[in-house]
Amino acid sequence: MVANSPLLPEAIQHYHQVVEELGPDTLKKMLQDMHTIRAFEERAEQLYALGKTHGTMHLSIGQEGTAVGASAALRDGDYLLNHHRGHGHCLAWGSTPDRMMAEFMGRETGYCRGRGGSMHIADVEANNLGANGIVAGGVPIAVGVGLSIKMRQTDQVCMVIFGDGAANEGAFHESINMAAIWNLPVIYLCENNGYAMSTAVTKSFTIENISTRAASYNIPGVTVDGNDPLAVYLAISEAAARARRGEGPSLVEAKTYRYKGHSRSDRQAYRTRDEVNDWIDNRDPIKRFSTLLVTVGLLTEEEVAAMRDTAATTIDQAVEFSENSPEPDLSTILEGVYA
Amino acid sequence: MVANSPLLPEAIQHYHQVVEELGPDTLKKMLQDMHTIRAFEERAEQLYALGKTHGTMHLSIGQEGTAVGASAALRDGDYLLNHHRGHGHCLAWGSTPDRMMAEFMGRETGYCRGRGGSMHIADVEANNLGANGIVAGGVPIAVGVGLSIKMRQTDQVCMVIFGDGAANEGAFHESINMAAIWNLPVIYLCENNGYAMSTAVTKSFTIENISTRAASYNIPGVTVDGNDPLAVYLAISEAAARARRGEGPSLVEAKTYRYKGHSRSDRQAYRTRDEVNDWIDNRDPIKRFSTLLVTVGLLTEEEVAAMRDTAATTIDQAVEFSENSPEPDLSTILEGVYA
Amino acid sequence: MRELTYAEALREGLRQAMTADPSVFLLGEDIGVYGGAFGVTAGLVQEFGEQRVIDTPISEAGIAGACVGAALTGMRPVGEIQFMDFVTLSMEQLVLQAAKVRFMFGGKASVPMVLRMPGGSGTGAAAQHSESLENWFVHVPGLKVVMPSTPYDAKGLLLAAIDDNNPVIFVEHKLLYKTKGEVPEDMYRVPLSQTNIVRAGQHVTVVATSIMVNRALEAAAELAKEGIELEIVDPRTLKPLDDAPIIESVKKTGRALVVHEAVEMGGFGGEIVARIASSEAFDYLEAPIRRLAGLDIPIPYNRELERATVPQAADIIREARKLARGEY
Amino acid sequence: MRELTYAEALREGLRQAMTADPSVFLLGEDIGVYGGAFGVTAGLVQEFGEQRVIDTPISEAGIAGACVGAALTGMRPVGEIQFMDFVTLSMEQLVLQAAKVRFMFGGKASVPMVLRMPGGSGTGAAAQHSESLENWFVHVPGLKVVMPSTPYDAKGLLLAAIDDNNPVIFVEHKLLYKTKGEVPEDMYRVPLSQTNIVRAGQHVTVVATSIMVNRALEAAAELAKEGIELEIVDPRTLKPLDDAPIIESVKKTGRALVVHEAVEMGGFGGEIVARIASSEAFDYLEAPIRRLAGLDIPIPYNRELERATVPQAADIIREARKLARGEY
Ligand SMILES: Cc1ncc(C[n+]2csc(CCOP(=O)(O)OP(=O)(O)O)c2C)c(N)n1
Ligand SMILES: Cc1ncc(C[n+]2csc(CCOP(=O)(O)OP(=O)(O)O)c2C)c(N)n1
Ligand SMILES: [Mg+2]
Ligand SMILES: [Mg+2]
Repeated sequence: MVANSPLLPEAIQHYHQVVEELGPDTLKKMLQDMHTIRAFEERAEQLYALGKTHGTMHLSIGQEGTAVGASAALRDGDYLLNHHRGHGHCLAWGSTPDRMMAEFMGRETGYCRGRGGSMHIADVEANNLGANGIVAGGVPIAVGVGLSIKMRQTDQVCMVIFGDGAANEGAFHESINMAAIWNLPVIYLCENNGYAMSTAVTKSFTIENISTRAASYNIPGVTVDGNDPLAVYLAISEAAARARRGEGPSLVEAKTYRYKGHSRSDRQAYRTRDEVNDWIDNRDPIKRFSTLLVTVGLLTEEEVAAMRDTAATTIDQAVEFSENSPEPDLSTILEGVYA
Repeated sequence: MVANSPLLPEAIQHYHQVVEELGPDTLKKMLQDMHTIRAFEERAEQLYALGKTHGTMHLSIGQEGTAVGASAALRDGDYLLNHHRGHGHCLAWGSTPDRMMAEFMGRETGYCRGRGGSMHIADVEANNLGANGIVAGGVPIAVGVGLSIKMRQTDQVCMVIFGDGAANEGAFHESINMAAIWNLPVIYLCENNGYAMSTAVTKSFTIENISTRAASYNIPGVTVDGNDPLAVYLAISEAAARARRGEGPSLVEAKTYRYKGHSRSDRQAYRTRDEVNDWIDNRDPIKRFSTLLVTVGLLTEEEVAAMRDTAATTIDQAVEFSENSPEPDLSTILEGVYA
Repeated sequence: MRELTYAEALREGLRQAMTADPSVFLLGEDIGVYGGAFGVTAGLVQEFGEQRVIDTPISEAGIAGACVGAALTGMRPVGEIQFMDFVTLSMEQLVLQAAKVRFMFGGKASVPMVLRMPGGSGTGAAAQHSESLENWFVHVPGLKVVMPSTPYDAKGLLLAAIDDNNPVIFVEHKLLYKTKGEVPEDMYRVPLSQTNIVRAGQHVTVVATSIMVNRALEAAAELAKEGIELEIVDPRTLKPLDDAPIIESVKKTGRALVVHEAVEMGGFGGEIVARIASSEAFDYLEAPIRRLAGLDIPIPYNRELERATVPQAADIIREARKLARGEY
Repeated sequence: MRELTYAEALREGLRQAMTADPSVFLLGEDIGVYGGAFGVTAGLVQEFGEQRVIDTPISEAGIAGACVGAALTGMRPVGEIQFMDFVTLSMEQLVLQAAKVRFMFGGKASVPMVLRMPGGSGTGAAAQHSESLENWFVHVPGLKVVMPSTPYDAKGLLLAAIDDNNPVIFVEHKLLYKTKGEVPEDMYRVPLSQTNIVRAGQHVTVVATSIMVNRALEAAAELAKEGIELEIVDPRTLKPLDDAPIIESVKKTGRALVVHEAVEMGGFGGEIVARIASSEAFDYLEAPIRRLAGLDIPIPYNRELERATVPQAADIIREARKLARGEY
């Protein structure tokens, strides 16, 4: 498996840039996390098919590189706001698959006591302020988090992750402008997977790179390969350093691709099977990162395979945990509305 | 008066560019309109002070150059959407001072039967789809007008005028993007007068020119001297030609300045008297345009003075018309809500 | 007669309107090749082309604005908001522009637009995809608000809404899309502002909207076995409201239960109660007027909690029975 | 006791809250050196600096979002929406984020923010600057809605709202800003959700909000001359609503008139009527429950039309008299 995935020269270069900073353990953990994310989502899809959950879900299979690269660049205490396609971001941020799966299955032990579901997983204790069911819903909130950091004079940063589609909501524009004029420590990470539901970016933008829009706010804007976790790591690190120096926000665009349909019921008539296969075969972030870590001698092929198994076990346990967890008690239905 | 206003070399150059196209009569009419606009607004201010109107008003004194320059570039049948500081745009578009003043004074003979007032003057028959009390309120509407033109396959264009402040509303962003992806015949004219109420553009933008934002939509963006009606004319003409060719929208920024407070009750603590005087003394659009037309020999100083008198007379008549007009009949209060 | 689903009935209405009138066109997110999040517009882009079935960017304010502008200049746009919740992003254009333009311009312009949107819970989509916000629009002069409960009404009201020269907020319900009913093939209209007596009965008047009409019918079938006959009244158009049949019904039954899915507090039910309580029906009332509506909580994800948040047939049975038996 | 205007009372409340708690800060359009469109924040930027009295760009969604984010992370923002109408641009952040975050996160976060906004007509600002939209928020679980009618309540409720750990929509009224009343200097609170009996009387219960409380008091003074005594009840907090005193009052008087400025249809009055009509007060009613509220039209510009659109003291007198005399 590892063998047939092309290794980009940039990947090696990025590796040499980061290896000192991150160290082998973190690099390995990033790959492990990518496996865990994929396993989580593949299982989520199965559970859905088996009728074990209701509602909807948005799978980020194929986008794991962005999630782990971005999280690796930030620290404990930093804030995360993410979006509907957020399982990967949450797992990379350190949420446990148990409580995430329990949430997905609507259990009392879930992160949101079964009230939120897939689209609203939050881990407030870890400063993960939640996925969001509203496209660009978290983007204006980032301004407030940034303001709060600035007023409390900490060196935290806030990363807000959203899709390409979100960059056409007015809120995107208002938010970045406010962060720019007030120099807030906010990182805008646009995970451009080529489509907003059925709408290709080529149909909803007249620009090649969404990061171009940074110029409207006179902030740095960069586009990176979202399937190269180290490229994402480097871009977010730079944005974070800038933010911590009090120099304000940045816009990072990570180009990636989702393999699955938009949500549970998507016939995918808007793209070809070939296009999807091309990404799966030639640009898969897990394959690529595995190839890299094997090539540089950090892992053996066997160790990579073991990671996949570990991920599977972790998710088995998460499902077991969830299935053994109680549903919320009907008598608690009114709880949690007001503080 | 004409003498002490500096004549910019660009003005002469613009004059030579346009004189063939516009002809002397139109050029004279533009200056006459500028006088009429100023007279209208000075009278409006007086009437307000005398308690003859209620509500609020937003005077565009100092910004007349943009209004007449922009209108001169368009044709009968084109559409206008404008904003709260819109008296000048309406007059330049051909609305009669009578019915405008009557609207301002809440009379049945006003353009909106006294229901709309200063902020909502519309002249639907002339395809002036109205001023707007909401900052950027007309901006998304322009998308629909553009779509409609495209679907009806006419060669109309739609010009939407808004302030610098409006360019920070999300609607601005959504609208231009939509017009860009669909190649709609819309001209976005941002009348940047340096302030949104009390907020200087330097405090609410991190960019020098708002036209920079055109790059986010891959459309042309230009900044012109809004106090040079011919500069505005040229920019809007180009945008209109492009739109009529089916090449889509443009963003034109006209830099200008308002002499009066934002609305009726503004202490103007946010700017200095010197700054205001500098604009009045050195960059007044009426003085400048007068100097130009006198310099090129199109008008004499006496003729310029006569224009001012004509404007005063026109406005006297408009006030008389309005004062002799009935107020709406209370029994008609429920009219006009539903079609 | 031929049966169609509610979604098919809507689609047929759209198709007929577009065929009959070239100024009718559709726009919204993923309404083209995707066919809309609930499949309502499936196939229409193939039939009418991308010029008349327009996929938009994710820009709800822009969608609303595009409708307003097109409607002001000779077109009859039918916009779609993918989930009613997202209309929170269109409120300025709908409330301050679409609804007011005509009045503010002294009656000299009109805004013949329809904005379709699915409301309601029951699909596990949780708090941000399950709202029932119709009463916000009922509160706005200049808008019309339509909320069909059957495939027949869905098509007929949609065609009437498209004909109408005013901005119409057209509220569908996710759980109704797959329900079936008889739908004529011709291009019939169900006139706006015509309240419908869905079922006659003498004991309790149940005023219900949207999916609650179905649940009220279920309840009625049950209660009939106990000898309690519900009269079920569906306003169909919430604004402007045809309240006379409601008042008449309450005069007959002396008892009223108002049922909707939206949160009770501040909801449309209050309007209905107030109309009854200030009308001549007041003197005929034999019991307090009751409301049965959504709990005052966001819609929870968990299936059981979600169900318990909004009225079900069993709740209607319980409440109507109490009213009929004089237990209030 | 010392008298302050409603605007001054609000300003004093803001000042005291900011002095007492460094996590309280203000943001909004032109609230700094301009002092706010109605002068409420005048002088505060000089006192607390631009870091705590923040002028924003014209980005109402951004303002609301900034409040939500700051509130989620340890601050207590007090935002200002310059005119209530513009909150149409903030609805997504208020309704889908601020109101729901806590519930959606299983009770694990809180959003202690206040959003101040002036509603109401009477200044000739026409249809887009005169709305009374409070019932929209009443309809949203997770929000609180406060609407003071006096300087005393304005300050006390504002301080209570700032203390509260939930998002509070704080609705002021343009015409009230210059009204005067006694206001203690200390940092007192008027607890949220505590309905106030403003005037006792035995003939008709008038439930009134915001400026309508003043007009009801005028009406009461007139009617007292005729021997008709109004009991005036001001909910002050519309959500969560303390309805017990309203029910009690109607049990006493047997007659209820609900008065607000907002458009009648779909308005808060319906909620009050429904609470009364389904309560034990029902059995005490001697007349239909009446509403008196805004006409179902946008607010017109012309002064006389504008006045005629919303209830005035004379209208309250007329309606209350009819009720008292059994003319309904
Ligand atoms: C305001 C809003 N509009 C529309 C939707 C429906 N919707 C959910 S996700 C989505 C596509 C989002 O695309 P993008 O931002 O690119 O994220 P992706 O799904 O590709 O990760 C849409 C249209 C929504 N949830 N919120
Ligand atoms: C949505 C909205 N927000 C705020 C206001 C209040 N307001 C009216 S005009 C104005 C300033 C607008 O500035 P700009 O767009 O630069 O136009 P200018 O007044 O300078 O011509 C503000 C804040 C409004 N009318 N609408
Ligand atoms: Mg995408
Ligand atoms: Mg300006």
